[in-house]
Amino acid sequence: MTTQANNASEGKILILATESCAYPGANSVGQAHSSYPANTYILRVRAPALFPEKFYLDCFEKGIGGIIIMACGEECPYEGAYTALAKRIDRVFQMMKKRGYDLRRLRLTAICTVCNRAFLKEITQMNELIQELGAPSNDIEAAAAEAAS
Amino acid sequence: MSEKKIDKEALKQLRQERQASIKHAKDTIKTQSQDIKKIKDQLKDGGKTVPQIAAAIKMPTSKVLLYITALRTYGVLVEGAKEEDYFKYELAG
Amino acid sequence: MASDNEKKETEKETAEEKIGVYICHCGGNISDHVDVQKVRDNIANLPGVVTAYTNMFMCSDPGQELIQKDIKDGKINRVVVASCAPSLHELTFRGAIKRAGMNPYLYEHANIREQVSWVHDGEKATAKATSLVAAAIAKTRNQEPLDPIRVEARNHTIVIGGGIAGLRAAHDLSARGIQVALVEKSPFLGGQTAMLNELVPTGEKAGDLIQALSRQVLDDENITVYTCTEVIRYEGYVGNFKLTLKSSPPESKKDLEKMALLADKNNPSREFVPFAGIYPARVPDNSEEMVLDTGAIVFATGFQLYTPRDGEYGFNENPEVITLPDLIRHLAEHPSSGRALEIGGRKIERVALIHCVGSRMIPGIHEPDADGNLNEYCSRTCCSATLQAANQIRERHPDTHVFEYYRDIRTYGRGHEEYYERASDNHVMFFRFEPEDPPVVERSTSGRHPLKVTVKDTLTFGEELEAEVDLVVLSVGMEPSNIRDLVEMMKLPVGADRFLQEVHPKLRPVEVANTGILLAGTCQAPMDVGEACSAAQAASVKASILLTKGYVELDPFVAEVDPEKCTGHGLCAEACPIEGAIELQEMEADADKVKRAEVIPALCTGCGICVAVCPENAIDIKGWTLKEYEDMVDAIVAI
Amino acid sequence: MDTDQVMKFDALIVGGGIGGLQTALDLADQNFKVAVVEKEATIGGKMILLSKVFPTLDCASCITTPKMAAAAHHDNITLFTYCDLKTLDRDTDGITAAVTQRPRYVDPVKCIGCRQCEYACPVYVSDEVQGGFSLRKAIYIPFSTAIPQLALMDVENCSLCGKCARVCPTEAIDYFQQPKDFVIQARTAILATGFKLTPLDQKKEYGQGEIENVITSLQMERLLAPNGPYQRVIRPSDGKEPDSIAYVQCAGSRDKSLGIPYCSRVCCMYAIKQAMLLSGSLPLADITIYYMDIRAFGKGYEQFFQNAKAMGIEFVKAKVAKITPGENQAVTIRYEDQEGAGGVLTREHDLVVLSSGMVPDWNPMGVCPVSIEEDAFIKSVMPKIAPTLTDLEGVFVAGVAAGPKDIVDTIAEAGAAAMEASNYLNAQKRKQAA
Repeated sequence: MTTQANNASEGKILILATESCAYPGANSVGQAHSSYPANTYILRVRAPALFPEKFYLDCFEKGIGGIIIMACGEECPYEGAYTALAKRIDRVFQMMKKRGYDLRRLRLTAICTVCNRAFLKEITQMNELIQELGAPSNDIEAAAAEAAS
Repeated sequence: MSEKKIDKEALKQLRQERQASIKHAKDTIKTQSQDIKKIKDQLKDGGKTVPQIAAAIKMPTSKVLLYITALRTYGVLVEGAKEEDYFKYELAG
Repeated sequence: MASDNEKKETEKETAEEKIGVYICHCGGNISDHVDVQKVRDNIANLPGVVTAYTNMFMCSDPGQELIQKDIKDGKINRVVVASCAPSLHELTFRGAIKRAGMNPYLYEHANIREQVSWVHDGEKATAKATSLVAAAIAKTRNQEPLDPIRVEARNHTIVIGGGIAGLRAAHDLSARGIQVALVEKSPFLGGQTAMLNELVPTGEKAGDLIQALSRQVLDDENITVYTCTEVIRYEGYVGNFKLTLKSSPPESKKDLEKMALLADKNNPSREFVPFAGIYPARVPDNSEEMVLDTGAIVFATGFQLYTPRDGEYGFNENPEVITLPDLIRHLAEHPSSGRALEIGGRKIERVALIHCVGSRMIPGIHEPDADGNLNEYCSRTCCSATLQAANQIRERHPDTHVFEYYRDIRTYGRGHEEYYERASDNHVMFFRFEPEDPPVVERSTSGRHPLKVTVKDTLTFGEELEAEVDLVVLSVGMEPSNIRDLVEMMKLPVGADRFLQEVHPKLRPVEVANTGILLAGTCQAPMDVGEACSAAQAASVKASILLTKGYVELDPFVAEVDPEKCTGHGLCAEACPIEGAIELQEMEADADKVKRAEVIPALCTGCGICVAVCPENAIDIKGWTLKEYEDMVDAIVAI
Repeated sequence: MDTDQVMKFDALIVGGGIGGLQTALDLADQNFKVAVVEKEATIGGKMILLSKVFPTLDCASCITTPKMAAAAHHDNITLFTYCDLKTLDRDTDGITAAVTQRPRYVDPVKCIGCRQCEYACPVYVSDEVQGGFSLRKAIYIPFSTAIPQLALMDVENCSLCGKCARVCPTEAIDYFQQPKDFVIQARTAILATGFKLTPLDQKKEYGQGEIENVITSLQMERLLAPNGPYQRVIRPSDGKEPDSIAYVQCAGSRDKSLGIPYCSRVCCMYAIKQAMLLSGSLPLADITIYYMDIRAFGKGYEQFFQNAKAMGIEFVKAKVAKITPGENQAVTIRYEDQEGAGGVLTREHDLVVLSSGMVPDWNPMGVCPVSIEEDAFIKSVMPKIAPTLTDLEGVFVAGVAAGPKDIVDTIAEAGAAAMEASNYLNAQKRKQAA
């Protein structure tokens, strides 16, 4: 792994947005021509319950600075998927803690099709956070340093 | 070319037909741009609440709020901090 | 299913990816903020990309023709379009690709308008657009052609429950050309509606409606009616359910009581018998089982009445305390016109009607039943029914005074408010109580009337009012029928109110999560006759949609197991929220018997929970694979 | 007659609100060809303008947009928006409807919905979609989730300055567009014409719509919607965040003085819902509901009502006698208390919402020979066992067109109408075959 690759992407935010709620929500922000940081990459997903714990950790390892899961919440059209997701994210948090990642890099939130303000708020907060924290590899180094001291 | 010419002729005729509503619209534009300018001028030095603007330019508060709402929709103004029970509005950008 | 030859052909076609990328200006909407030419140049040399264009309007005919020409020329076998939100034109481009003879799922849409040019500007916008297009390219690289899943569907529906909703559904489905089996537990058709007399607000006789609908059902050669029959086994999935039915002689006390009503009738068959229903066939002498194959199942299992607890408003402790259905039946069977109402030779000069008995119960105030259930819901029909009874008494028996004890009068329906007004005109006296201070029914000591009702009346500002009465009538609410066995068997979702629970009250109001099972009427919630018929028709139309084509077409986006990778952990089956959608099956592998996960596509909803838990990465959702997402992330990180 | 202007379908649906769309989808999914005629410039009806819906509190737009999109993309559904139904009649051949499409002054084929014209237009006009609380332009797209995403011009307010035509990237502006008449022939029709709010300009006691900060429930829906005019709840007279909000129930329902004696069925629930949403967004505000009877009769509704009570929303059983302007733009309510100590009392609120009822949005008189009831809604001839049957054979009714009802009941009835219509079509097919 080269540090260069990390630097290039330290400021990138990955957004997993559900097809039925959050993805159209992001489009609604576009229709309102509201501006937000451009380091945000929205992937359309059917249900974020699809991703295993490893997927999130890999993303951080690849240098993604923050991940926001924008789900439908209790309105999830897939039975049981939201509960499964919430449980999985708890486990991801545990694993992140173990590796030394700052837990705030991962957010699970519910965004509806016209929740423009909530969408912008989530992005702004995450962006501020990752600007402050820098690349995720920093967390590990910091955690290692702390452990050593 | 010739098509454009016809267009112009036709447009002229249409203007004639819609004389009344066009005049009304033009008057509206004039009043609105004056009103909007007054409001925007008030915000040059920072955000203000609706009653503050209304008092300064002697316009009913409901009318000020209506303009402000529209200007927010089209990205000219943004909502700022809250002062007591009211929000301040600021110029965008 | 594609033959092997065809399959090879497709494999060859898609083996080496040749990606065409089409970037839209959107007439300046995109190109004013994104340097589309630069995006094109940035991605033109990415692996797999063979052509990359920009175009003023990709969605226009010339734009679409650009793609179609490249497909027809054999230049490309994958398509990426970068333009507006996929909700606007994903289907447009899929259609164009399909018309050009290519599989429409070898396509990915990059949203560079709503999520780029309309929210960002300049170099940043161009860089982000590049990343998103690169991610789309990365995704298409591993895409496989997909086909909608087709499940053969039997043109047959089983309707469970022979009440008004079941009859309605059976009739509608048959009229639509679908074979129907109507399964009713009791010996009668008509259900709870048969226990009513005149219906609010039309005054129609419930019996006439049941008779009319039953005639149509019984005369219909496409409908088979099974009375005294229950469903005892269930298997299969939408289009291909298999239900085992068991018919047996009636045993329940209620059924036997109703049977007794037939005794006085000469030829009761197919004629409405008040307070019993329609008796379409002789009861069986022995138990018998049979198996029916069906495409869909309509639940019309209805409701049962709330039975007041012993002592609740004096019920079961005083013979003068009865329920509203008892009163309705009495009024129907004794159309006398005496100046005062008489019951069992007893003159009723004053009657108290108490609303909300077994409805709108509040935890902490009301007592749950033996199973811990509390009916917190409103039963919807009792207010109007109570007012109707009150009016009937007042108009027929002017010497009988009526007192109503209520919380809120809910005459919401068309033509119902009139009953409330008429009751006022008829001098019905109203008392309003709070749930924490309900009326108290006691024996009276005065000797003039047997009972005494005391209430803290909020209409007179909380004054305690006493009324001596000859009769207390309890407006009992609805409870779901006891169908615990069916719920268990079919793993049906049940709400906190114990009624069957739809997927979503507005998006899919008559469907449950199990595709092919539909809800009709009061098995779902309290309803009146009109509402139950509406619901039954709504359920029927969903069954028609499923069955009239002869097959059910489902999204191709379902889980698929790679049997080479699967080692039979079974974690997927444990995690799957849908019963039977993914299960371990025994199969032969290298002459050994092994267990491997297998998906029933018709049951899978494609949520992907199984994907996440498979330790071997042996499962994927077709069209949305984990690898595709990983590749997209790599593309985003790289550029 | 120009044959190009006659279009044939299996079913014609009048009204593209949630009821009409559900009927359209249920028919189209059975392979029937369906035309939907909608008078507004977008489908979605009233529901798309709501904030959240009871009792699930999910976002109205999130429930409506998928159905709108499904109808718009369906191969068997053709949408005719911005169209007036001139006549609808039936004879032995079936249904014939004369329709006029009003001009948008925008070419629907060329317009890509980019809104550049809207930004360029210099005239501001009251925006009805936002309850009159904001201004739109003289050329505009009704709202971000409108379908179709096409601009339309309001020539009454247009100065013909030409700015829109200059910025349009597709040359879609057509100042000369004319109304277009055409004929739809179908074998069956479903009326799903919906409702409008009970008019309050006759109600002197409630200020006839003249008192600032007395708004209708649909206006409150917009204040609560995430894409509403202010994107928060402030009062329209001056932008103050209200400390005290009141609901006046049965404002225009159960009121003989207005000629509307019936219950509108939805007002109790939407008032409770709005009250709950308000107490979420304005946790310090006092919320009062003045009511006669709370009619929470649907599935899960009573529990919803009890939750609202537990949240501290105040329910006052009272008849509101008079609403008048108060001090500092507040509103004074005089009411006859029917509980507690009783008597006539007075209270002030920052914002008052009238829980307006429903009246039909369409009168068939002179357009279609279908009967209405005394309540002016379309007559259902078999309200118990076939609620969607009208007295005109082959013509069915769904949703609020046949009397007030909530979204859940509307959607169920839409399915019922689709069932009746499909069986009618089926029977006709058989007859033809025989």
